[in-house]
Amino acid sequence: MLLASLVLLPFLGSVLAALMPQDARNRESWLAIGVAVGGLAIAAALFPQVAAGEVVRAEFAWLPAEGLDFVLRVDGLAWVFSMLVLAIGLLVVLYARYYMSPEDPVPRFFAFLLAFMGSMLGVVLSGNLVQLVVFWELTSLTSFLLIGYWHHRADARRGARMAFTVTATGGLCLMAGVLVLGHIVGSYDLDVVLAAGDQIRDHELYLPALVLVALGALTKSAQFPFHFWLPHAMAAPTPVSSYLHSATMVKAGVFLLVRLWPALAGTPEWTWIIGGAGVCTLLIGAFVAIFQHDLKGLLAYSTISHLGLITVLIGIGTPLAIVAAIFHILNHATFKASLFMAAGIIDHETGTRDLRVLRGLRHKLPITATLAIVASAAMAGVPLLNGFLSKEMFFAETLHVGGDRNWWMSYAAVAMGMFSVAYSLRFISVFFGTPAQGLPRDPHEPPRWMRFPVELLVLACLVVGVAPGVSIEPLLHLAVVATLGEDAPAYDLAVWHGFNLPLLMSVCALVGGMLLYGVLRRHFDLARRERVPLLHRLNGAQAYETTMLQLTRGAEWLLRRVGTRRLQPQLMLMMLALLLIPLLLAGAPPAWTVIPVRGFDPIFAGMWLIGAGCALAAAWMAKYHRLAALALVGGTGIVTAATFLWLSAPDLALTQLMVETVTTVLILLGLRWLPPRIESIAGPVQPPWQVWTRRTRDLALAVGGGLALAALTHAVLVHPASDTIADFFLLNALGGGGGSNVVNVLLVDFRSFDTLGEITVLAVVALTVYALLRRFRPAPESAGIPPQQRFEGDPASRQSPAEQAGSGYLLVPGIYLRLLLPFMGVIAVYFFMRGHNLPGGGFVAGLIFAVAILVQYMLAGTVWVESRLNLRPHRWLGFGLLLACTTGLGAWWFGHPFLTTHTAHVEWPLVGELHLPSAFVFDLGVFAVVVGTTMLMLVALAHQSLRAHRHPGEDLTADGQGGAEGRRI
Amino acid sequence: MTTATLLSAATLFALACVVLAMLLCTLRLMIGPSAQDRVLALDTLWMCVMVLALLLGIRHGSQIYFEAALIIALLGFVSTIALAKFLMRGEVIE
Amino acid sequence: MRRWLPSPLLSASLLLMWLMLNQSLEPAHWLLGGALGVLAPLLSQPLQPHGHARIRRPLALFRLLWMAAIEIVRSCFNVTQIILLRRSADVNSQFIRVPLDLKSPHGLALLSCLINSTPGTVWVEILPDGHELLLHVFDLHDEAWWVHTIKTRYEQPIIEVFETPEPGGGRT
Amino acid sequence: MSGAESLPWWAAIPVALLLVLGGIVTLVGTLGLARLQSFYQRIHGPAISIALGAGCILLASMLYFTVMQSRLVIHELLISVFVLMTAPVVSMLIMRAAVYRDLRAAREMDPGNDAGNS
Amino acid sequence: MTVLPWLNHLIIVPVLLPLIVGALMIPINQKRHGLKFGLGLASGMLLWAVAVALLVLADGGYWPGGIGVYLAANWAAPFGIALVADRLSALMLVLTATIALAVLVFSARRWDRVGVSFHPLFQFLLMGLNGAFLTNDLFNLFVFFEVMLAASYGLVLHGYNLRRIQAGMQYIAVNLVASLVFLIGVSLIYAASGTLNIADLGARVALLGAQDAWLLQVGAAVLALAFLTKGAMWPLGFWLPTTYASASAPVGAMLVLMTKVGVYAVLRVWLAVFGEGAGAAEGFGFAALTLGGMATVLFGAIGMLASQDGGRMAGYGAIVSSGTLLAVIGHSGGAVLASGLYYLLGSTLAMAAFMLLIELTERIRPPGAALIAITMEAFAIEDKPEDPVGVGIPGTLAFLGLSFAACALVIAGMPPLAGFVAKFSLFHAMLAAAPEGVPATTWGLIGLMILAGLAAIIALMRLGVRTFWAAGAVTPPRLQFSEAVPVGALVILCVLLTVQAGTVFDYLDRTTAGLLRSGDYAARVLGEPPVLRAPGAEGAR
Amino acid sequence: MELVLAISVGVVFGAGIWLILRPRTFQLITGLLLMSYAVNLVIFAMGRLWVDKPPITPTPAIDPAQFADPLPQGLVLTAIVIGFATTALYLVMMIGARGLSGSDHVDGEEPRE
Ligand code: NA
Ligand code: NA
Repeated sequence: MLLASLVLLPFLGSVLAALMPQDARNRESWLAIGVAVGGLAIAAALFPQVAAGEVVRAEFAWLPAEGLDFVLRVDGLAWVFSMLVLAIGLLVVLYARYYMSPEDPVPRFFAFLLAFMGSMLGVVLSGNLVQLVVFWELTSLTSFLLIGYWHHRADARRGARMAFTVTATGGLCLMAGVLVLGHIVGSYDLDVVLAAGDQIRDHELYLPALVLVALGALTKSAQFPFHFWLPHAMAAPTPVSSYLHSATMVKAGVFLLVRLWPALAGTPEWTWIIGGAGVCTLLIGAFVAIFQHDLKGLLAYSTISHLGLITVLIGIGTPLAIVAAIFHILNHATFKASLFMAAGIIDHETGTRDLRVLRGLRHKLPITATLAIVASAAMAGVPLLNGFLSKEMFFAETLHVGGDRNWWMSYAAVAMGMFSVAYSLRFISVFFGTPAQGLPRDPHEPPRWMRFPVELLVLACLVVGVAPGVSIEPLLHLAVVATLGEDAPAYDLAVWHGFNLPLLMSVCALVGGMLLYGVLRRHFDLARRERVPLLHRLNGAQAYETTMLQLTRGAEWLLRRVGTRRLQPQLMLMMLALLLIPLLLAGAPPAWTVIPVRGFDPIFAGMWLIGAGCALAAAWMAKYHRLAALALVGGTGIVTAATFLWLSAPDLALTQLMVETVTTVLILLGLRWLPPRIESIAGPVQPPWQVWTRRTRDLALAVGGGLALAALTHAVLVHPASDTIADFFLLNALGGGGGSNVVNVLLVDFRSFDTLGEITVLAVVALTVYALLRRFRPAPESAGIPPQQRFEGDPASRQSPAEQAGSGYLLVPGIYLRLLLPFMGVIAVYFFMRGHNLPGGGFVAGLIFAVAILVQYMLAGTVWVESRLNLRPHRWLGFGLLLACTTGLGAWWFGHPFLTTHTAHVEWPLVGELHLPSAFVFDLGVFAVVVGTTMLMLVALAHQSLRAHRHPGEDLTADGQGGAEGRRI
Repeated sequence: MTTATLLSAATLFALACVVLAMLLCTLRLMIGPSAQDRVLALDTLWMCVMVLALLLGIRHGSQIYFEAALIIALLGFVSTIALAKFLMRGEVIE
Repeated sequence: MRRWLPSPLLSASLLLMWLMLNQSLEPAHWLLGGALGVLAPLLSQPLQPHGHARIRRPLALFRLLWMAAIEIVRSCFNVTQIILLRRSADVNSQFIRVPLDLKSPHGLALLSCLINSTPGTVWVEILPDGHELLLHVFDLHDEAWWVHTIKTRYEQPIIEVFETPEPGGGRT
Repeated sequence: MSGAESLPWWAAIPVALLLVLGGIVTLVGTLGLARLQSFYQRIHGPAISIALGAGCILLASMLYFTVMQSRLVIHELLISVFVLMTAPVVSMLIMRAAVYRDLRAAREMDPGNDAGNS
Repeated sequence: MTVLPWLNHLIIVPVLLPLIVGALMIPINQKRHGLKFGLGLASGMLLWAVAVALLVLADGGYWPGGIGVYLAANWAAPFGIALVADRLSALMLVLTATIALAVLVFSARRWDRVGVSFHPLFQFLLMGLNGAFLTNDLFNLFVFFEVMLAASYGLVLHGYNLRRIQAGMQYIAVNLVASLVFLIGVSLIYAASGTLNIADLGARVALLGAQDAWLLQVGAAVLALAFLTKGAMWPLGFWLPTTYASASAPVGAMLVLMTKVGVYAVLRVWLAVFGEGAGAAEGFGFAALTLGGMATVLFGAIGMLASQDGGRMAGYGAIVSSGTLLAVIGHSGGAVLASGLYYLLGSTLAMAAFMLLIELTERIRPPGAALIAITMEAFAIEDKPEDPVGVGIPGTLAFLGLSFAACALVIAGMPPLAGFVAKFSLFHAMLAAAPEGVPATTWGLIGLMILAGLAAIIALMRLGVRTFWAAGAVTPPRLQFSEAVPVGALVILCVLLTVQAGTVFDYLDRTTAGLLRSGDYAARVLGEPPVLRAPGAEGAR
Repeated sequence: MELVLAISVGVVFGAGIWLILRPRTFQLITGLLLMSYAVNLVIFAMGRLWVDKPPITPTPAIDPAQFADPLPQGLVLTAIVIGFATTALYLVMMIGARGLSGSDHVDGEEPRE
């Protein structure tokens, strides 16, 4: 629990910090300090156990199925690192209190900073690799948020994105690596993995695992070639740079390598990959650092270089090298954090970080200058400071690389040492010389407590440098033992080891560095150079930006090729898939059993000659001759209806005939608003060959699709039918469903649930059509009164629709159409009543009824009909649906499932016994919905005409429907 | 020759005539040339199908086909007058 | 009576239709058909501005229908002959105008039915100025003969059937 | 031809004749539709199909079923009535549409000429 | 059994309740938004309660095997239509009801007034979704698909502007054609097997002759085309980004759910029919699903990278998630199903929240400004460094930012939220499923999913940075409480899903175990007896 | 008969495919209509073809082999009605799009070069 609270505490603090007001700078800092101190106290409390060599574990069940628990685990290494995180965190928080401007919105800053602290502790304390990845990515995320803290600045946004992209990508690689490791070992538990080193190294997946883990670590620790994000991360506020980007987060990568050293190290691959990256990084970082003009930029490259140094040590992989690596991690954290803070103070006090401007600051900032110079000396590896010790260990280790005769590693190390002396000199050059004039601000020593963290850290550098045995040795020992276990070597942290090769290398580096700096300053115009010599082409940041841009561009390019936003290709692909996929998957058909089938009926064939001919002609004409196409489609429709009739499906024939009628009227109502296509103006926009290619392709697809469906249909038709559920319906319709028309019983009883859904579809579509038409804007060309009605030669052009029907040309037809209305109504009732036993039913009846009303609309116009008949389609719809539902729900009363039919038997005088099945009432609901739907859609469409008639030639785009909207339809 | 063969032959003949008639209608439907020609052809097609339904009824001695003919007789004209009205007035419901 | 049964003839037709459709004379069908015969005209009443036809002289109507039926069959054969035997260009198809005295809409409707059912003639419309019927004749020999035939054989009897007591009756 | 064997000759012969006649007339009507030259001629073709062709078949149907089922089957009369009521409406509307479409087309071709009702 | 236990009636309530409430709303005057909203909300809450109750019943052993069967119209399966509530369908119902509630509350402020009929259409959409999740009959599935689609057509066009209409034309046309394809598939399956009931189909498939088996496979492949068009598998899902980008926010959130219906249908049908015991047909098409799913993931990832606006990005995100699910279903035919379902839960919740969120964030700044901002950043055009003082973030913006980040994390599969857990457990399960030698497709799929996550990170970060961090004065958007609560709730659910991953996985493991026993499933569905009539009530049957 | 119907279904479906691949909305809706016919016939054909055996059972005790398969008929009925509704919807949307965009292209705008 104690362990859990160590990780939880910062997150809790983060939430609290986020909730504070904008200007609560002091309270925020106190909170953060409290969190850090609390964390330190907890860590301290754990010390006795850890010091005793115990591994403290805390487990919480999370995903037991995947063998994944939330495990916190402290050993020496983890403890040392958490102390580092907490202690530097404490100092940084204190520093930040003074660094942040009073206008800065601090809650966000401290919330993110504390969340980072928690994440970092999580990384360090994870006892489970997956959990480690989780916290790992959390550090990337919080780092992203902190770098982007001043997000109104473009460099901050860029830096944040760059850092996040690189480190999060690395994190993904790490996740993959962890998965592979877990797969090899069979567990993600750190202890298990660490114990399975040999198994891992012998596994065929070792190299992928190593590469993936290395990618995670190297990106995080800003190793070549992923180092470029770190300088750009300097857009963050300085406390962030000093905490995340020098002392802790960037150390997560090397921490991971150290952590996994027992599991992964000890192979040539390890040395080459890790060590190789480290060497490149250390040289490049150090060299480039010399030529920076920005204080923080210089420190960033120097950090890269030092991280490279640590990586090299880990890559060398000998136990002593690991000792040196851990040691240098700690040392670097102290001097680099203090240097960043010093740089922050300079920036804060002078308003600039430009090395070309800053001079002579020791006069105005004497204490800061002293501190910074000492810290720089530590960075340069000057004896009696901590940097010297670990660097000398490094030199010593490089000598072992590649045996006795291979010296290149040592040369590289010395070169790096020279460079670091040079950039350290460059850094401290701001304190010397004549004081600069015209700085943005007049510098003063910072507040006492802002400087305090620097002082403390510099003091640590000194203490460790002078008396390593007393100060750092116990800590280091803890970490080393935890990492190396039985392999832990004997080592000596003395300041003086006598005259030996490493010492010579140190001296070379110091002297050579000073010379190099002098030469560069005098002869190479160091202060004015715009570009880094030799390496300026190696611009990772530019490469990153280009990659990102290319990625987007490339994705767009690719998307245009593998995707489309147009409809036609999509439909084409669907049809192509329909044609190919089944064949590809199911393969060629097996030998087909054919039953003797009915012979060729020339009359039936003649009928389909018509149907098919109409379909083809419709396809030919649909572009310019819409009315012709509509009539031709009607031809196919009526042949289809006749086919249904012929082939024993009278219900279908009736429905098809009625639907055909209603569809024709509907499309005509729509065509009114679709201006005609005229051949001459619709010329081809594409070159003809393209048109022809497309047409050929489409034609091939059409022929292929048609053939495929024909073949399938034929295959089924000549194939003996399997044992179907249909027999049940035929046998039970009359006995169980109470009707002899099995199709109708199917619709209102056996599968009434389908019908319920179907009438819902009708209602939904009607509502949608109505809603669309409420906002309908006609095409300008069709908005006015149709030319036919403006034709002066037609007497009807001077009459209202009602007049045309009352006395005009529709008078005589009107007599018939009006006389037919009651007949149609009765026929509708007839079809409704007989439906259960003979062809008919609610659908057909509803359609007949709707068409009967529609004829009246056609005859006398909307206004006339609606002034006499208040048909409220919405109510029909609602009523029908509710009636169907209620009928179904009635079964609940009897304890039966929804839609179970019941029949009431009523004895009537004179008439005899009447059977009233509930299915009949259900069908009535169907009837009402069909009427409501048809009326709502067609009438709403017809209402559009009123607008044109109300305002001839003007106000055509006005919203709403004028008078029609007011009238309930 | 029985009555059955006689009637069967007569029905078949009538059916053939009706289907031929439908073919002719379709021809007119396709070639037009004017829209009213097509409307007329479509209407005649409907009427032919009505006759076809009646003939099928006689052929199979079944009453099941009657309703289809009834529906066409009573409501088959609706789409035709809608088309005609569209041609004449530019809209179906004014 | 008028209120509940606006047109007994229509109601009777509906009942008859119901019985024919159901092919049954059971009491239940009489009841239901009767109810529909009453209900349907009532419900459709608002949409019947011209009311329902009153047949004043049923006998004259039957005579007229019989005569028309013969005429229809005769014309059928005429037209058949023309279609089968004559070249299209030789057929003298013409529009003619027939001045009408008939005013009753129901009468006009009946006239239109007779004319249109008779192959060879198609009713176009009644021209509003002058109340002339515009007619298309498939094969016109003599316009005057046509006008005369229509006026005497069709219009006169129809006027008898519908308009004898008060001319223009039947309109609401 | 289920049950047609039971049909007596006195009924079968008129039914067959009516069927043949009806078929022929229907065909001839549509032949007119197909082969006549102008629309105004073509519209007369289907009239015989509807009047005589359908009529003959309806009669045949009535006769056939009445004899077959030994009861009066005359509900085909309904079809005749409905056809008689709807066919005039159809031809009137199609004809009028054609006339005014042609008139309008003529006016557009030659705006100066105020063509009357042909 | 003469009376159905009343708890069994709960199975049909998720279909009936929205239907009745929707039908009640139809005649209500357009202007009475409050009443309709109240009705809709009540329905939504009740629906949620019923869905949870079904989940408890299914999981609590109330029904044998955790499978509740409801015979609509009291006809035994396969003759009548059977509704089946098992753990999976109950889970989907809960998910639907949850998102629906959030969306309803979200739309209360503004969206339900943009056009007419929002509320009834929404209820019908719920009916269609719930019906599709519950039904066990292929044709009934078609009907519910149509109910759902018809309502979605209306909702996609809701708010009627050119963009929506253009998107709607594409969406509707594609789906109409897909519906026709669906029908062809169903009819072929019926021709081959003589049944429409999915459980019955599973029971019959092994007994079919070679020819019928072939026909069934062709039919199933055709059917899958329809499902996969709705599930947006590449190359059938191009309609999706356009539709998402133009639909109104609440509709977009519901669309997220609808994509999952296609995937659900594939899962249901395939596991029942081509799972264990399918004889020669066993495993039919699974490999194609994997390949298609992988292509879809790749396509979605490319699309996310190429997208500039949130809606489109969300669309491609949905494609990625769809593709992942399909690949997973196909990949091991069930071994990694629990993880797949967990992924489905997480990604659906996050994506729904994201769709709602986009609409809110778009109020921050006009889209035009964003385009300029991105070019400037791409070409590293620095605006002049300003004073290093931060910009205060008011509460609403902080809320939006946090929610955005949470959604982005889940969608990209980044730690620590549900997306990562899902992805990790998927990987783990896939690797664990192949103890000796992991096949190349598995590595390919894992790599692809990681790449897709990366693409999502890059794209979402770009969008987030542009939305929340771009230069210029940030105007805190006007945010209604009723708009924030649903987004927050969905995000919190994602967090809960992560924290309670163990519990959720327990449930999902039971779900998967049930799904893989297709024989038990068939036995339960086909064995459910209809309710017998009481001896006195004669003649009804 | 079977062959005729199969070929016809193929032709109508093919014509439908051709039309739905065309660029104009009216072509698309015409194609959808044609395809629906073909698909309805396919569903119908799955019950095999029966002449004069409508599934109308006069008595409870019947031989099911003497009647056409009612199930496909029920399905087609539903499909017809749903098809009608969706056609209406597409139609209204199509004229709406024409009004808003000024184009009758299926994408709601003329393709850009
Ligand atoms: Na149905
Ligand atoms: Na799993």
